Amino acid sequence: MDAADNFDISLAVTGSGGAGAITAGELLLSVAGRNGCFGMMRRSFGPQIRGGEAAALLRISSQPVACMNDSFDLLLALDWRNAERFADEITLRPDSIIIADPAAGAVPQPVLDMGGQIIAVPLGDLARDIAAGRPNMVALGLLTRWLGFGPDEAGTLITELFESRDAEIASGSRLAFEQGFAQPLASSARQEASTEQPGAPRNSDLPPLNGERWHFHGNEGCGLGALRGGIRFVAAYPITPASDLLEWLSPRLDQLNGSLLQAEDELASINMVLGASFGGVPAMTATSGPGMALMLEGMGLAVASETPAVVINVMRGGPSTGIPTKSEQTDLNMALHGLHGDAPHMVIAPLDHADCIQATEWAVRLSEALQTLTIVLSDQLLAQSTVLIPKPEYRLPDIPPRCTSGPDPDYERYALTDSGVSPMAIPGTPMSTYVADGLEHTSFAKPSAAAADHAQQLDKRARKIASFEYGDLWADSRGTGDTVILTWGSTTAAAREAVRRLETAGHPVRVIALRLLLPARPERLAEALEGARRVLIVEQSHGRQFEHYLRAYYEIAPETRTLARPGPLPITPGEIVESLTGWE
Amino acid sequence: MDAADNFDISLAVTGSGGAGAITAGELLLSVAGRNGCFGMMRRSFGPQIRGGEAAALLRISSQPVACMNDSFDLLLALDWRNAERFADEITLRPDSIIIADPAAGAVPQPVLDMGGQIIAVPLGDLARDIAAGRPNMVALGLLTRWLGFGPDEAGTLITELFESRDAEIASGSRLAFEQGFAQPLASSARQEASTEQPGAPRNSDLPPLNGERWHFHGNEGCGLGALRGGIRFVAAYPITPASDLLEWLSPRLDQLNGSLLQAEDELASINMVLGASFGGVPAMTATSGPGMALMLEGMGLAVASETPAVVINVMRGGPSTGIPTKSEQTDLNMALHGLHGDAPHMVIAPLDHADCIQATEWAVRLSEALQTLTIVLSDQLLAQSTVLIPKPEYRLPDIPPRCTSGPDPDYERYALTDSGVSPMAIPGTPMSTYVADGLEHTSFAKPSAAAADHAQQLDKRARKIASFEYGDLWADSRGTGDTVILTWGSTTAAAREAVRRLETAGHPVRVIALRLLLPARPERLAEALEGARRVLIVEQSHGRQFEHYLRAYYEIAPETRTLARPGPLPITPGEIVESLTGWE
Amino acid sequence: MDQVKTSVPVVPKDYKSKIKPVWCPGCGDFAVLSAITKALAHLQLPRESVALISGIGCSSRIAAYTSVYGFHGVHGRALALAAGLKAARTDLTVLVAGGDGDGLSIGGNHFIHACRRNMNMTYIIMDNEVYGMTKGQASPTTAPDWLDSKLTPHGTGLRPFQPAAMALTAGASFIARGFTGNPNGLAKILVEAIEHRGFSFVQALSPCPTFRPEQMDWKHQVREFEEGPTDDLATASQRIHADDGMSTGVIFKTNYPVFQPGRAEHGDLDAIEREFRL
Amino acid sequence: MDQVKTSVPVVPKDYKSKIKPVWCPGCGDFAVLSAITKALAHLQLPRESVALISGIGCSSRIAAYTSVYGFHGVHGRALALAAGLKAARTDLTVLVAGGDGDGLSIGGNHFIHACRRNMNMTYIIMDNEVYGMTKGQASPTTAPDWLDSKLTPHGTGLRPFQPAAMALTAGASFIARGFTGNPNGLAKILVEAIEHRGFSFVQALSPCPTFRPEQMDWKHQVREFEEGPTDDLATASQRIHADDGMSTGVIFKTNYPVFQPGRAEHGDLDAIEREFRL
Ligand SMILES: Cc1ncc(C[n+]2csc(CCOP(=O)(O)OP(=O)(O)O)c2C)c(N)n1
Ligand SMILES: Cc1ncc(C[n+]2csc(CCOP(=O)(O)OP(=O)(O)O)c2C)c(N)n1
Ligand code: SF4
Ligand code: SF4
Ligand SMILES: [Mg+2]
Ligand SMILES: [Mg+2]
Repeated sequence: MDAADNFDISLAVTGSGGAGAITAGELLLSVAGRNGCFGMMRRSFGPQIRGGEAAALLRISSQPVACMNDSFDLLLALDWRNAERFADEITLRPDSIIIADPAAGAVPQPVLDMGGQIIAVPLGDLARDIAAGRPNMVALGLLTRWLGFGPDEAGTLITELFESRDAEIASGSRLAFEQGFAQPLASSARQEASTEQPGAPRNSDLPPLNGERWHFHGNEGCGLGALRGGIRFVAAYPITPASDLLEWLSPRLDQLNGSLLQAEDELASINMVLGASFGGVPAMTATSGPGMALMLEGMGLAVASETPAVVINVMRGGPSTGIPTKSEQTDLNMALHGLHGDAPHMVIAPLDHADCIQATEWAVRLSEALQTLTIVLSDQLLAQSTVLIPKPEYRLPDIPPRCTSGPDPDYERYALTDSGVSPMAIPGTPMSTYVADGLEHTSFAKPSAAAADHAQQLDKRARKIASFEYGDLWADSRGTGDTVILTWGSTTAAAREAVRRLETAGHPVRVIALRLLLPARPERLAEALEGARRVLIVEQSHGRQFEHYLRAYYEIAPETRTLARPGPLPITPGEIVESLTGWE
Repeated sequence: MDAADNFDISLAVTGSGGAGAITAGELLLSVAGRNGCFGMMRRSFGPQIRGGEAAALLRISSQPVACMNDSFDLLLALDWRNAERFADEITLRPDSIIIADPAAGAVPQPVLDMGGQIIAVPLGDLARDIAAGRPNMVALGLLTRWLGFGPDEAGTLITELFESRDAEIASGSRLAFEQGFAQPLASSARQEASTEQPGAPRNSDLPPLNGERWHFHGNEGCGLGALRGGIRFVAAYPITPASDLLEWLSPRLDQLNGSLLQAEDELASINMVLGASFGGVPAMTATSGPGMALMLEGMGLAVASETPAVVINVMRGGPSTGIPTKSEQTDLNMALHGLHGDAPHMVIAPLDHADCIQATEWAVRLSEALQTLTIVLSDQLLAQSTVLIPKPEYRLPDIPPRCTSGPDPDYERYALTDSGVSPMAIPGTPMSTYVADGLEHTSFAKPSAAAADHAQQLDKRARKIASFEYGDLWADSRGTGDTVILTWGSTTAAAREAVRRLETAGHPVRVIALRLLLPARPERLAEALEGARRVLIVEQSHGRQFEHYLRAYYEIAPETRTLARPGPLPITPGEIVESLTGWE
Repeated sequence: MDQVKTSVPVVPKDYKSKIKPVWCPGCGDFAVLSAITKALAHLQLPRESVALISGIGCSSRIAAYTSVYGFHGVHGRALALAAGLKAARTDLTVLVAGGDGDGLSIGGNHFIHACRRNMNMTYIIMDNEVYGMTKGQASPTTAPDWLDSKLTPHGTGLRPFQPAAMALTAGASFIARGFTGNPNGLAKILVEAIEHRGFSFVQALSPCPTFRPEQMDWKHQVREFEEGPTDDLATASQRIHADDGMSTGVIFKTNYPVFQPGRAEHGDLDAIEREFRL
Repeated sequence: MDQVKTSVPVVPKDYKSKIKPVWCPGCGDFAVLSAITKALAHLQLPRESVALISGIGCSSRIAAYTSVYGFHGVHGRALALAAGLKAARTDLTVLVAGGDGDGLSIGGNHFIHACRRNMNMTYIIMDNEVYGMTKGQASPTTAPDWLDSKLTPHGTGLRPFQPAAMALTAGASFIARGFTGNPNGLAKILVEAIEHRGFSFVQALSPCPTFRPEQMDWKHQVREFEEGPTDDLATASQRIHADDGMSTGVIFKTNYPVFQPGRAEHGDLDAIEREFRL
């Protein structure tokens, strides 16, 4: 494959429980990567706990991509059982291709309704005579060829995947793959998908094509960022979609001389984190909405006692148990304002997969430097989708480590310094013993209800956060023009892609994505908004949480609109383009 | 006493543990009430759990009052032990009177520093020869006379208070009282405090002087409001300053065929409330900041499952354990935004003591009518200070009771009605069985992750609250002029008094106090702000939580300032007057 | 409640809803559902007089699969929600069901306090010694050396809770253990549990073929207790501790005072309001 | 931690801070404070090597009155905070102290899980059978017929928890009961508890003269256990249940595996980062 050859294909593979749609998708993404491409994959499952219907939703491109496209070029159904469950998520166009095994029955009406050109392929029959051969591997062969990749990479990957488990499955899979690869489709992706496609990314402001490719999901990204930031203790209670972040961390903490403790509940998790951090070890927990709700009291203790602590919230659909397996940006309110009392803290949101690493590392370093709580808001879309991107580059500024105190007979734990940060004695340090407290206290950590102590300690806790110099990472701004898209978190990637499309169409637009949500940086945003005539706020929330946050803390251009929509479906570049093109 | 005789006196009685300052204060307030006066009393204690120093802070007036005054006309110290603890709270003027027993030692420097004219009275000696006679009763006599009241009411009250416990104490107390009453002070309050005093209230927009007097603290007010609203089940876990609200409710629920269940923790409380409410019984809990933090997950379940539930948060100083015994308005953020996901609900705050009854009743009725969560934000200042006011009058609009479903074979729990309210089947109703759920669901209460179901259910839950006609209770507006004070909750009384003072001084000012905080009523406030040139926001919060809330949801006059200050000291009318007079 | 009218279903399936369970094929929870419906049919309880409260987990999904009233609440809080319901509505038959994680990990405090409170309700822990819903982590009943969770790749290293022993110490007045491999036996236990006055706790061994495939072997390990129920705490304690956790039957049954808050005392709202008058 | 240097105080009062306790005169908690300082002096533990973690309550205020490191956290979560500290810092001597409400009501889940987890720390419940800090409500150890709380004016009607029995069932490896009327005895128990490897639980009967004045009579009711500690769970269980809760001494002491998370495996950050490469 020629790297200069621009293409951008979206395809979906669906199947019922055990059909192997996800395995085929994962292999296809790796094949693309080995062929020098970039891409992304989301997984979608029906409600059944295990063994229910599944869909692998892929985007494969010659240019880096960070979000899914609006519609799919191809749908391959291993079977049609409960396939209507995915009709919401897999938008087809009249020119899309639907590949189906006629033996699996008729194409369901919701799929037919979207249009698309049906191509019958006897996936089952092609696999039938191969020992341990399965239709999903036939599909993999078919798609590999359709995408214009050679067969060798896939063969190697299949061997790597299965050989350690079962030699027969490995060879059966390879043979089935070859059967599929031998099937030419009427058309090939290389012809279908040209650079004229609206979804196709451009070289502009994207990293170079060559060089190292990284392959990870957002949960792994946040995990790596945490470790890079210095986290060496994690206490947590499993919850979708944060569990795999924890499961990724557990063995790796062991490797770094740290540890992960599975707590009895989230109340325990957050307090364990405070204990470890009090003990001098940078500590963190990860959870999702309902779990963070339970942690808020403990998080307030981090603020009041000035104990560094990081909480990653991998957001899912709310309210309450909501839609645990899907994404939404609706824990913003809670992250900003869920603590009781005046409890200044930091809230940071990664803007895309690469930023999961950087933003989380930043969060940890800030939490340590400022001795307080930092919340990281990731979401299911980032967390559980896999990307294949250029090796990320970081521009993290220097941040001092936790400021500790040596032995000091007059030790003053909550001393009123200019910066608001007071040296913290770590247990083991002679003479500087103190008792950390969530009760209001004097600068010497003695409980106090006096007005002056309260005012001074509130001031210092606010001051250390407000006066810190956060540098340029507070937001990320791209594009030009007097129309600005203001967004945050995982919708950033869709907004950036919308901007690229509009630019191509001759409409320059800017996108400003806030990475640092608390403390608010109104002066910085005012600067960044210089020349903005109108602002489109984009967020994945029914209640317009981001819009209210912006109104509360910033001055925005007089003319603003909001594209706010709940989950479970991700906001697409096309939706954003439409919001802007309809606005005149 | 002649009711037309306008006066307004603030006085403080302090003493160490067991000295009986609080008892003397309480009796004095009752004496004033029996003499046709109005008043208010706050209690303040040192950090010791029991038996530490205490201060009774009183305001006694010929006109109804709803907040404390800026300074005290008189301080009577039963002794000086740890009295400096109260220096913050008892501001004296050079013309204030300080009554002290010379035998108790020298007047401490912090008290001397404030000025004031010292009058020595041998309180101890006067009580010494009376069996079971104590200096605090001598003080009561002294103050009763100073205030110009006769001795009879006090005598009766002392008898009522002590006789059931101990006849000797009763008669000793009476005798000590008489000893005190026999001591004329150099001046009397009736001469000192004239209507020219800045703090004196006016007849304008105050209820008539005559008629029934009510005597209660805000916790009792909220309790009564809850019972009037129909609450018949309470589950709760003790916490300062909500415990006495619960203790007041417990026996009274028994009397009304209801019950109170002491829960193992706040997580249990809120879920017990949901269980009872699901069972058809209007249910509530009461707590304070840290307790409510623990309830947020359960509160989100109330929203998602559309189960009526009322949570009273009696706010105290934060963050974390903070200052549990003092007031602050800093759980506003959490009440507005502490739930995860998009979780529309109602937040209501009583504006003064009388309103504790009305606002809480309203909250309960709204919660039942709209089948959702309502948070009532009271605070320690309202909750634990006692008022003596005219019998409150209410203007609660008609609100339909909970809309229930009869037996229905096709029962659709979360039906998409116009109002957004769906008939709720109460267990016991044949055929209409359903399973309430915090998972997103179809209109038939079946778990669903479909985009359409999520959107429809989010819409209906938002719609029922947004489209309800709340009538005029959403806020309370008083005064005139193009300068407006915008406030909420317990600071309202101080703001109103500031407005009266400014009016007297020829500066008409309006005060608009928001009772309904969620849903926000921007159109109503815009109407109410008609003609406003400038707005002073007043709140008791270091982090300006109310200001940010106003900016997020409303358009305020272009020129705004904020008077925001944390606890523990209540915001006074004088501070507000000063903010306004300094603004030109 | 005056709406309560009897409309008694006659067969177990009348207690099932039309919703298809999300459970994996072979999951033990299917048998718990069927045992509950059998018990209700046996007792001929009108559907509208029963409420099934649950938390979050595969097992907790059970509420939606029945045709009685129910509340599928949040993780770990089912017992609290049920206590509120029962406090307000003594007339209802209150059942609570959920997983070992839901009941013993995050819900542990409500579990011990529900035992102590001894309200008249029945609690079923559907114990698969794993967190099924979140894809296979160790629960408080998981053996210390179970290595298949990525969260605790070396095993928990912790001695598992014995739910029956915990219930006994905390004050439950009825304690039993059943097995989903024997749904009729489980149904019989449930009938006895529901009929018991007070807090009845039933541990239902309910395999998770997906994350604990080795539990498919439970059918060979489970047996019945040799003795019938005792009302002596010490005897019960001994039996539970001497056992490997695989014996089934009713273990303990006694008559502790049943708690029900509230007492109808004389009073009315006007009288309460009069207290506010000076 | 390389900063750990020894600076050993020699007498109990060196372990006291300069802060004056908020406790009422006569409160049992004074004696717990003094017993702790005696135990630490006996063990000659450097102040900086000890951390005392507490929750919220009169009793939980104790942390501020010592001169060791401490954390006065939120209500009911002290054991969790302590577990995190101990997990991160095996080298420290970790003590936890708090009330019966803090530990058994709101903190009940952490209590049973801390027992099960058996980390090497010492937990003291300062049991006064009441919520002192919030002015006198019933706790899980309050007798069912105690009528002096306005919140439960007819008594709780609930059988109290037996903290020692709960700890035993939940998996604690050291269980003792002391009395503040005998601070030297309590100090001796604390020495043994601190020296024990694993989770040691000490119930300190600590009267609240303010809200439970009748507890001033405890000094006439408390006695020592006749037998010394056992390592047999059944024996311990029997002894606890046969007792009225007023016998003092070490009850149970065994060698369960001590939990400490983390295992130093080989690896480095670069290697982890390399996993991200395709
Ligand atoms: C507050 C909160 N924390 C965590 C979760 C995630 N979660 C859902 S179910 C579950 C455990 C399930 O285990 P169990 O109760 O044993 O039920 P099973 O699935 O095994 O039947 C967890 C941790 C949640 N939903 N809410
Ligand atoms: C989350 C939360 N809920 C409730 C409270 C109020 N509270 C403070 S201490 C306490 C109980 C104290 O009882 P106990 O633990 O027995 O300690 P004691 O005061 O008797 O020593 C309660 C309920 C709180 N601080 N935080
Ligand atoms: S994961 Fe296990 S417990 Fe959950 S449904 Fe599947 S088999 Fe049952
Ligand atoms: S209230 Fe009781 S427990 Fe609290 S300090 Fe006073 S005596 Fe001690
Ligand atoms: Mg389980
Ligand atoms: Mg106590």
